[in-house]
Amino acid sequence: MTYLYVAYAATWAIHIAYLITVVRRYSRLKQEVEQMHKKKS
Amino acid sequence: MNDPNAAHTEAEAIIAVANLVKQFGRFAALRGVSASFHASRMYGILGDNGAGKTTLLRILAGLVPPTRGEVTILGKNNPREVCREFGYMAHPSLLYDEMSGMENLRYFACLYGLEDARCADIIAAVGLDPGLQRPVGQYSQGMRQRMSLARALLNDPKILLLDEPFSNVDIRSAREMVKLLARMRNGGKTIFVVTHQASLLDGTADEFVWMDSGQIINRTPDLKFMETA
Amino acid sequence: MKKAFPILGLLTAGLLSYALYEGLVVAPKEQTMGEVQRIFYYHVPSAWTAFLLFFINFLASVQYLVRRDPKTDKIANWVVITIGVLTCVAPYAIPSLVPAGARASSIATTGVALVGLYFLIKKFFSEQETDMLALTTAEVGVVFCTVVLVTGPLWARPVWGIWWTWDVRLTSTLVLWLIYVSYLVLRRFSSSGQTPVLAAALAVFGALDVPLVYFSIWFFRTQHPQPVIGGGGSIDPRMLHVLLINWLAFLCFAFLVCWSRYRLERMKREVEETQALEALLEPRSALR
Amino acid sequence: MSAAPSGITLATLTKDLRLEWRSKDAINSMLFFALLVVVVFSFSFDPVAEESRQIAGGLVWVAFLFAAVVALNQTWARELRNQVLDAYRVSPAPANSLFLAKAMGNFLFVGVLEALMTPLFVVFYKLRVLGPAWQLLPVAILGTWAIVVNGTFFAAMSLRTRSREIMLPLLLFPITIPALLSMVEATTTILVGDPSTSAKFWIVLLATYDVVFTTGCLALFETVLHAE
Repeated sequence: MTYLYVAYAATWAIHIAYLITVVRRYSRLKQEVEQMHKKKS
Repeated sequence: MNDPNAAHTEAEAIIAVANLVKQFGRFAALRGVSASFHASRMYGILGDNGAGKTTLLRILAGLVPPTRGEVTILGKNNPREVCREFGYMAHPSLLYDEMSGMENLRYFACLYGLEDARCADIIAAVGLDPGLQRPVGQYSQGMRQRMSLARALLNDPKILLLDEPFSNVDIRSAREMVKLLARMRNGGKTIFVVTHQASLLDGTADEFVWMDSGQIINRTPDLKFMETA
Repeated sequence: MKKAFPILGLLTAGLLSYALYEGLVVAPKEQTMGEVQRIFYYHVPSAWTAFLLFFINFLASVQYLVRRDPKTDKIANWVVITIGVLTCVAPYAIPSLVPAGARASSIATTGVALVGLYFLIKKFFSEQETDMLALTTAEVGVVFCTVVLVTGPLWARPVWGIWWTWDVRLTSTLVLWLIYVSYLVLRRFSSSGQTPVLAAALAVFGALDVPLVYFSIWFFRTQHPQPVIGGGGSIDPRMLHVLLINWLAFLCFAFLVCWSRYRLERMKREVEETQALEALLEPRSALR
Repeated sequence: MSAAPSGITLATLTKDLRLEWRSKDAINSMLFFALLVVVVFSFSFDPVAEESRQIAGGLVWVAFLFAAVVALNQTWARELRNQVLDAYRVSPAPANSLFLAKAMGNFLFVGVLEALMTPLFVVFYKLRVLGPAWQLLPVAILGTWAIVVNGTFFAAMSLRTRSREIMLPLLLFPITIPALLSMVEATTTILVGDPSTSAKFWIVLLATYDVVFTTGCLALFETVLHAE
């Protein structure tokens, strides 16, 4: 039985890890956009 | 960018570029170049390093696609379609070091479907000995430039794109090359010469195109502009 | 538009938990393997989703290469249509083509669906956007593939006591994973201005490789039989029902992940675009 | 009126062979490398006669693959040295002629390496072919072409990337897995000479692989060559 839960946990661990990288890239991009606006104005 | 009115408009422009932009990431090599060039004319393209001279030449030769803008050569807007009419010479020799000049040209002649006799005439025309067996790798820099010019002239192209043909060439042979190019220009070819030795072209070139940081800043019939810059 | 994302997110979360509940509780216990067999409800849907994503990547890459020139674009349209017609006609005309356990109608419908997908992408995505779509589906596809390659051995271990079996489907998924990781590596390392073209060419090569991979490993397996993950043959209808629910849930989840990754990619390119434009305007005094 | 594409292919091929024959530096270093690969493999796998026949197929082909990859990395070296590739790209000569000439050149080059490595393998592993030995020829030819045609294509593709040497195997190996599997299985079946199975399926698969990827390369090479 434990293999079942390990498999489910592993699945979501991988998906969440990927989503975290996407979110982090998103926030880094957001900062860059703000800097550009600040620099321009 | 005003396109200074080309005085002689009898020959319709065979090359026209409209707001040409080329960017490598954020570096803007060309920032909107618009110009038109006419047949049987020699253009000296001058400017500091990084002015975009080489990029412009490579775009005309069809080696690099522009980021934005139009290139119309001999009526076609894709340079690849008229590549038979191009002669291209770059900083590197574009020749195989291990082969002799004649062997190199014979190979390139085959690419254009020309016979071997043509190679000997062209080598002689640039003032080299066709019978020279030494591989190009052992040529002096000046000889290698002239052999590279021979390769560019091989297919009798309508348009010659020469990137610093006179670098490392002694004054006497450079002047000979200019005379040869002048004869070709009179024969109807359009010649673009990117060079830092503008004085060599003084009195021969029809027009000097001054480029700076990716734009054409002026086009003058002679080198007067140089003193004021 | 912005509001739709959280709503869809909630809906998908609900669907996923319902599917999890189905898989864990409602689905009947498999006689031989017991509870462990329930990994099946995550393993197989992830694999199908990954294959679908890679197929979309293939379609997007073909379109990116083909739509660069109107002539080839028209030819490609006709080729796709003929393939669609073929997949409809062939199974009925030549019954022997239909593999065991599959019905002719299911092949025909998938054929039509895939052709429909091609024209759907063509309608909704401009030429540049197909490249973004290709990148997105490849990246998310690799994530799902990793899930399959992790849950596979976790399933094989308790059942056959070995971590890895050269099972046809699992090995094909591994090779597919390798191909698309090399695709992502190429995109990262490419220094040419035309990275999308190179990536599209590699994607087409990768997709051409898939059937060959499958057949070579299938024949390899018939010569050296080994346990087969998930057991082939017929499947208890109730299990199939739970499987399809799980697949639907994973498809929605994949759709959301792709959508956000796509929006990230589009934003990244817009930022690059504006930075390039700025670089274009301010004079390069630095060089003087 | 540019020359016939086949004429250009022939000219490019003879030019490459002449350059290779004249300098011979690449072929000598590659032959020595192939010898090293064989010796290293023979040290690391030193089985008894019977076992050797089982794994020899795999060993031979993996050794060939490594020697081929190192050779394929050199495919465009000469064209890059003086940017001669630009001269070709500006000329009206079709890109596929260049590709076919380079692929055939590589095929001969890798073929020579294999011709040297095979006898060494036979000696080191005391191999005797039990099955139909003549079938080894189509397997070798189709297999080498499978590695070389994709290798030349991906070598051209990796010209446009930063770390060029490592990029080629990364792109080539995943795509070559089915061909490699077919080659290894076919060779092992032939070596072992097991009457029940035959290498026919693998040879047919290799042939399909070659046809599919040769057409793919010819269709896409022009785009990749000009993708600066």
